[in-house]
Amino acid sequence: MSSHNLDVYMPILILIGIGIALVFGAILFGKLIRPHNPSRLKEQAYECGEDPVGVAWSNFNVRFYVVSLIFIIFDVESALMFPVASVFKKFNEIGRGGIILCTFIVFVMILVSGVIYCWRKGDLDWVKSFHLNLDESSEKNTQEAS
Amino acid sequence: MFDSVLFLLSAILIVVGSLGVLFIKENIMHACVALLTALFGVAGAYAVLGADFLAATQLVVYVGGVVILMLFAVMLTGGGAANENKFGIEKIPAMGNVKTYIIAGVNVLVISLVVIKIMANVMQDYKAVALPAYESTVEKLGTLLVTDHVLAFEVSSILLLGALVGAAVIARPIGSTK
Amino acid sequence: MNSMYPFLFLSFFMFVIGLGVMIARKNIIAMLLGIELILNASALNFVTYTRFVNQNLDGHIMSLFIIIIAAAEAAVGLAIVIRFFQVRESIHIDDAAQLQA
Amino acid sequence: MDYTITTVAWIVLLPFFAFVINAFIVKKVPNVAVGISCAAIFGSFLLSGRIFFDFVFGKYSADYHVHKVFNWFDLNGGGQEFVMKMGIYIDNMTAMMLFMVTGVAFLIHIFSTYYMKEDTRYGRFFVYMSLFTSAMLGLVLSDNLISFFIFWELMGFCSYSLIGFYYEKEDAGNANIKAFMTTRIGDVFFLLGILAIYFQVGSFTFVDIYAAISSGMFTDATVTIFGFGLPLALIASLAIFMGTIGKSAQFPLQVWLPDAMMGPTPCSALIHAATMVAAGVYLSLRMFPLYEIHPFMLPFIATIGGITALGAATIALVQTDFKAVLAYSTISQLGYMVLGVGVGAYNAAFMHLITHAIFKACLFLAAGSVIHSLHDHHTHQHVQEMPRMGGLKNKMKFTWFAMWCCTFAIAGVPFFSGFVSKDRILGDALVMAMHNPYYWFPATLGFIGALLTAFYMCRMMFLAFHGEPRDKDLYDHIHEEKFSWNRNLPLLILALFTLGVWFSGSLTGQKLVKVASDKVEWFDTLIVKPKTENFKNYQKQNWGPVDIKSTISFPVSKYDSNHGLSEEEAHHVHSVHSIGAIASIIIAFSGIFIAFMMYIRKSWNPGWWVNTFSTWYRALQNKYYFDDMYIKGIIQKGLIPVNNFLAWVDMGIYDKYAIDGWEKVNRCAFTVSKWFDNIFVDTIAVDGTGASVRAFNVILRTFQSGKIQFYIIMIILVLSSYIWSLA
Amino acid sequence: MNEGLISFLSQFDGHKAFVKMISDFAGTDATSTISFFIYLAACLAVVGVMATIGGLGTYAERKISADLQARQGPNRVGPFGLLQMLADGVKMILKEDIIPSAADKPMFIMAPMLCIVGVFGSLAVVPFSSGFILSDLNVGVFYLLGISSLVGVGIFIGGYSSNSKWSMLGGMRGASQIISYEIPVTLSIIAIVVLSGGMSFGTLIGGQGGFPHEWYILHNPFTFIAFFVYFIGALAETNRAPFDLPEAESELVSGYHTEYTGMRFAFFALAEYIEVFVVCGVAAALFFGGWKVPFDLGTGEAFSALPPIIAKNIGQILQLGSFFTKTLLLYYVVIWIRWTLPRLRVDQLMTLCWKYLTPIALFNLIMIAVWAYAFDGKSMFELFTAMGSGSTGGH
Repeated sequence: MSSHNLDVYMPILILIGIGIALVFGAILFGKLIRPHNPSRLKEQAYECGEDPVGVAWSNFNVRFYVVSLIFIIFDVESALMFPVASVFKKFNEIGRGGIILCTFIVFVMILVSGVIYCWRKGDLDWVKSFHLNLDESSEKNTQEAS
Repeated sequence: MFDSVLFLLSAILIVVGSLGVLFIKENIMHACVALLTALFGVAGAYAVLGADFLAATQLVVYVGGVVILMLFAVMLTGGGAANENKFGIEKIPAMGNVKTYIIAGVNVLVISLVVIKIMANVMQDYKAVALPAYESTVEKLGTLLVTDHVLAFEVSSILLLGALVGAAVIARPIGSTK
Repeated sequence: MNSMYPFLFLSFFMFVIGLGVMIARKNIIAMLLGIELILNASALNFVTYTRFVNQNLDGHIMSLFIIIIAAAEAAVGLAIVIRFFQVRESIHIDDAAQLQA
Repeated sequence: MDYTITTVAWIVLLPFFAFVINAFIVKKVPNVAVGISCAAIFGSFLLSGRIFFDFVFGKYSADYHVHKVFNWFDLNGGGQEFVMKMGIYIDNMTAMMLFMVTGVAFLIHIFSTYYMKEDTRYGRFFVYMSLFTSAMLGLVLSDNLISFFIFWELMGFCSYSLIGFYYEKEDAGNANIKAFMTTRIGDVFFLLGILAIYFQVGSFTFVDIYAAISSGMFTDATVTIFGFGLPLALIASLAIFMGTIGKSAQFPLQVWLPDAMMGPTPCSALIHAATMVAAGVYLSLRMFPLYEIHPFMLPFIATIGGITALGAATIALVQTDFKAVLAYSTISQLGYMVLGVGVGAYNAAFMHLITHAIFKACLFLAAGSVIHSLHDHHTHQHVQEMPRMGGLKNKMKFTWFAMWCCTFAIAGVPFFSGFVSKDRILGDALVMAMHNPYYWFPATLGFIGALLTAFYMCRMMFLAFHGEPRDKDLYDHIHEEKFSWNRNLPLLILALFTLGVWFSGSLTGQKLVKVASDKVEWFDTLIVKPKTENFKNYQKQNWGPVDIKSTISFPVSKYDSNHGLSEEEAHHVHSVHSIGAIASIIIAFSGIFIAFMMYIRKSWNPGWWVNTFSTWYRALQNKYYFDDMYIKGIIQKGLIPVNNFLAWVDMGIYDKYAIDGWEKVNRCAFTVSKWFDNIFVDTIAVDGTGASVRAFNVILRTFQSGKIQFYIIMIILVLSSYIWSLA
Repeated sequence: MNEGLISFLSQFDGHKAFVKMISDFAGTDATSTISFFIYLAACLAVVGVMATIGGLGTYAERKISADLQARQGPNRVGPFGLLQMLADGVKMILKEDIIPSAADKPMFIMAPMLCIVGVFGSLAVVPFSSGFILSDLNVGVFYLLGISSLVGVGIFIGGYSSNSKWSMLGGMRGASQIISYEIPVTLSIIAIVVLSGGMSFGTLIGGQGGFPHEWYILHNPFTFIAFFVYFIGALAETNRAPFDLPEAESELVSGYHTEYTGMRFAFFALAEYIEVFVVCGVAAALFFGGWKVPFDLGTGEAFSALPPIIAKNIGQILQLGSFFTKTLLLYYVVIWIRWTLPRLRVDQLMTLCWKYLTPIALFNLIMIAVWAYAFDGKSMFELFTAMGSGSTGGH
């Protein structure tokens, strides 16, 4: 058994090592020569000169999550599609391209239907809630008027 | 030799990361980063095992996908802030207390005994065989996915569809039930 | 690496830690992290056996699908957590002991 | 062409996919749904056309067939082997059926785009039609009884939906329930028959059944019912024939088919011609070798067929509803097919199935064309009653022409297809009668029925299209028929195929008599009874999991034109055929003549007949009181009294004596036990139990905590101990 | 299975002899050790070049923007202001390092490191030339997608850990933007993988030729669209204008690195500039023939008069020149776009990604698969030439 083939992972490790070393090294080196005069005002978070109110870690809009959700589904899908895509040419050359094409298209289409669902339901609209509030308030107004 | 180095690095990452997930109490964000470390280690272990495609998949799916999803979810559930909600309950719970850790330890001990008992048999039965050389698995995986495992391939897309639709429905903001 | 035991022990370690997280932690998201660890441990086990025992790629396929299922599980699980948080303003696991909001 | 399951299955799958897609999009875009349905059925038509021409003009002999199987599921385990195989079975009969079904269904689809255009549920109709056609095609392609039965039931469901298409009408709702329940009676027996065959053969596949028949597995087998040893072949074939009776509306389960015209007319065309009722006859043809085994079976089938043929024809005499006449004529013609099966005229029965499908489809579409034009402006409904028609010939030429072609075909006029097929059945019935005098009975019924058929069809034509318009107001509102592709083209194409030349293969007519007597046409060389001995080798053949090509080579066989007789006898037999043909011609023309005299010349007064045979007339108008009999007789006189009796037994005997009597005994025992009760039971047992339950409750309640992590711990502990015990 | 720098070097006799000598000397197989040192040297060289390019990027950006806006730009430090980047570097190092007191300190330190690691890790597979590619992994482009998504995590954590509202918003936006635009990018890359039949950059570039009509961008109409989808997505992934919402000055002060100062900020900036180079390089490799040189000059066979080692190296240099030319031209286009187009609104950003680019990319993917199936993977020009020769009966 030869482990030499694993050597190709070496540059990755080396580069990651260089990256880490660079970050720490530069900061350590800088420590020697740069000034260090902390004060309360400096260490405050920047909020246009005002004192920050509360912490920044508050609840965020859930649409960020929906976007990342669709993303992860596609990400996983791409993990499945990459090997199939890389044998596509080979299959095509031995004359079985039709089958792999059908498999591929069916696979994609099923996921496209999911995206279409999200699209139709408005999960992809960034300003949807705004519209909704508008609708609701206008409805309320008309009801009150009548 | 390099394979041992790679394995050791991965093992260290896995061990440190796993322990981090278990014991980092103050901030769930840090636990997520610890999980990221462990998953990186798993990718390295895959590389040592000759599963090049799986290693890359591990990176793409976990690093790019799951961890970011987790981070977003943490932010959406109040982030690291420790304040109380309207019921007077802690909004973000303590990450476990001594009692739970003791129970978990006992359970881990039990399951370890069981697993070690199984593994003892495996070790006795296992005969070392000649290991294959490292070679590309991508084409083989692709071929398997469209021949032997084509049903699983298609069904997995349906699974993903279900996950997408279900999660989108669940996570949809309250009040937008159009 | 010529032996499968290091990998098996590594996977076993991850599994046990994941189990511990599932039991000990009270934060639902932390429990999901534990589930990820458990799933990764099993996937690693599959790949180990593929390399050292049967040497066809079915184990890789299995691991691939485990990764997929882990991703889907994370997506849906976290969506449930977020919804739960919207309703109860808490992600403590013991607050989820009732079957009603 | 290399037939594999994947290539052939598209015939079924195209309409099925059309159904699936349309089911989702039909509400939004009905026109697209219609287009998809028509395109899908056209695709199926092309595919089956390929198969048809391959088989019919190809290199294959009559015995050639393609049989491909795959393992559907595999329940091997516990020492028992059960592998459910599915597959396709294509022989000449299948090929022709496929071509006929897809062709007719396609034309009906085209016509429906005209007929259903203004309907509110325009698109949904096509959804059902696609599923219906797909089910029929699946049934035709089935290689085993289980998938056959699945598609059979699927068709039952579709007919239910289509008959009840106008579910706002109460009649339609009743009619679809009636159709569904009536056919269900036959289906139950059919399923029992399938099981009976399976227990003897160990397989559902047709070729296995044929192989079992040829190896004599059915000859001496008996089945014990209530202590009587009955021959299995008789029981199985009777049960399976019950399926045909239900589906093909044979006596005595014919009652559903006339009501089935509650649905839209194109769907009636589909049910009456290509799909639903044809399936029953198709089943009989497929299982023909089984029917042959027991000597009782074929005469029985012939009798059922004959009775149905004549009975339905007589009822049709007095109907005034346009579609009702056609409905009864369908039952009558199905009776002829079953009669054909019963007299062993295998290929003639199949040919009549095909020809009837074509001309009946045409008739129903023409009826639809007529009814669609007759719009009553007062009630805003379409008119179906013949007394309000008359003289329509001038207004709708194309419909008139197509309908006459079909009338000639069904009446058995020479040069038309009905003559070729129906009269061959009658001829074979005569031949059988020569050998076995019993057959004179069904044969006679058949001939009288043929006379009546010619009469009532011409009566319908004369009443509707000729003479003076009887409802002037209605007549004036009819628009002049202009040629339109989706209204008239299907009619004309179908009318073209009512010519006998397509089936007899002779254009000149010099074989006019020989057509019915000599067996040289292409049809007969291709359609022969399945020779079960050919399938003997199948028994031991090892099928692979997927797609094993049939490796058995079949000898080229010629049609056995001599009925297995010697030359001398055969000559005699052929002369009988000629007699039959000539008799048929005479009968057909006399029927037409009588109708002509009654309704055109008005020389003979139909009223006289009505008055003279008033009892019969009322019987016919009430359809021989079959519906009444089923409702009043079986349900009211039979089931309800039985129910009442059981209720009486319950109330009068059990309640009165057993229960009330016990009450007295109990009262005595009560006083004794009360004392015992208070001391022992109450204090010790009940209170003690309560206390102990409460004590356990405290323990058990902790398990149902709702805390997930506790559950996880429990799962782990239990699982660990289980694995520990295994390892 | 995997090729790379070492397999290129091991063609030469000198390398083999050297390995043998060291092995004999050490008494063990020293191949891996030598490989390690070669890789270390090469990696340091690459990082050095990249850091320079990153620094020059800031300079080029200012100079080009000045040019576009008819200004002078930096012109004081050194000739044409070329040493401006050194001045910037010195300034960065000398700046005070401030960590806000409310910040999440370990995360605050870790965030720039994650960005740098993600970008440096992706350098391992960038194909500078047929020989000088650090490691031509057989899952190359897929690996690149995976490792570069660390940048997203870094940006998110940077935004989170600062505990400032600006940073938090910027980090959330940045992360969601990066992951959103990864979808069209990935789908476009899959489309190219379908055509070339492999994920390693060697295979991807090997399927193309030196001339424009042999490049994948002109392979068929759909790859032409795919390039633009990829390029727009890559711009958004690197947070470049017009997609620089995470650091939009006018609304978010400075986005996720509001609270970062000195070197820590410099690393974010460096990561961004190197990532732009990497995505441009990938675009050049996927769509513009990468290191391919016209007339196959890159293989060195044209110089067969020279000794093979020199001929090969001349070829390599030509290849390097080809790759860098294409990449830097794309780099220029990126800067050009930044100073030409206005910034998008956040809802327009998401709409562009999910409602335009993703459907287009999916459609492209399917159509390219159909094309590959229908025409046996032939390009348009091959089809035209086949049509021309088809009239004479050839096939």
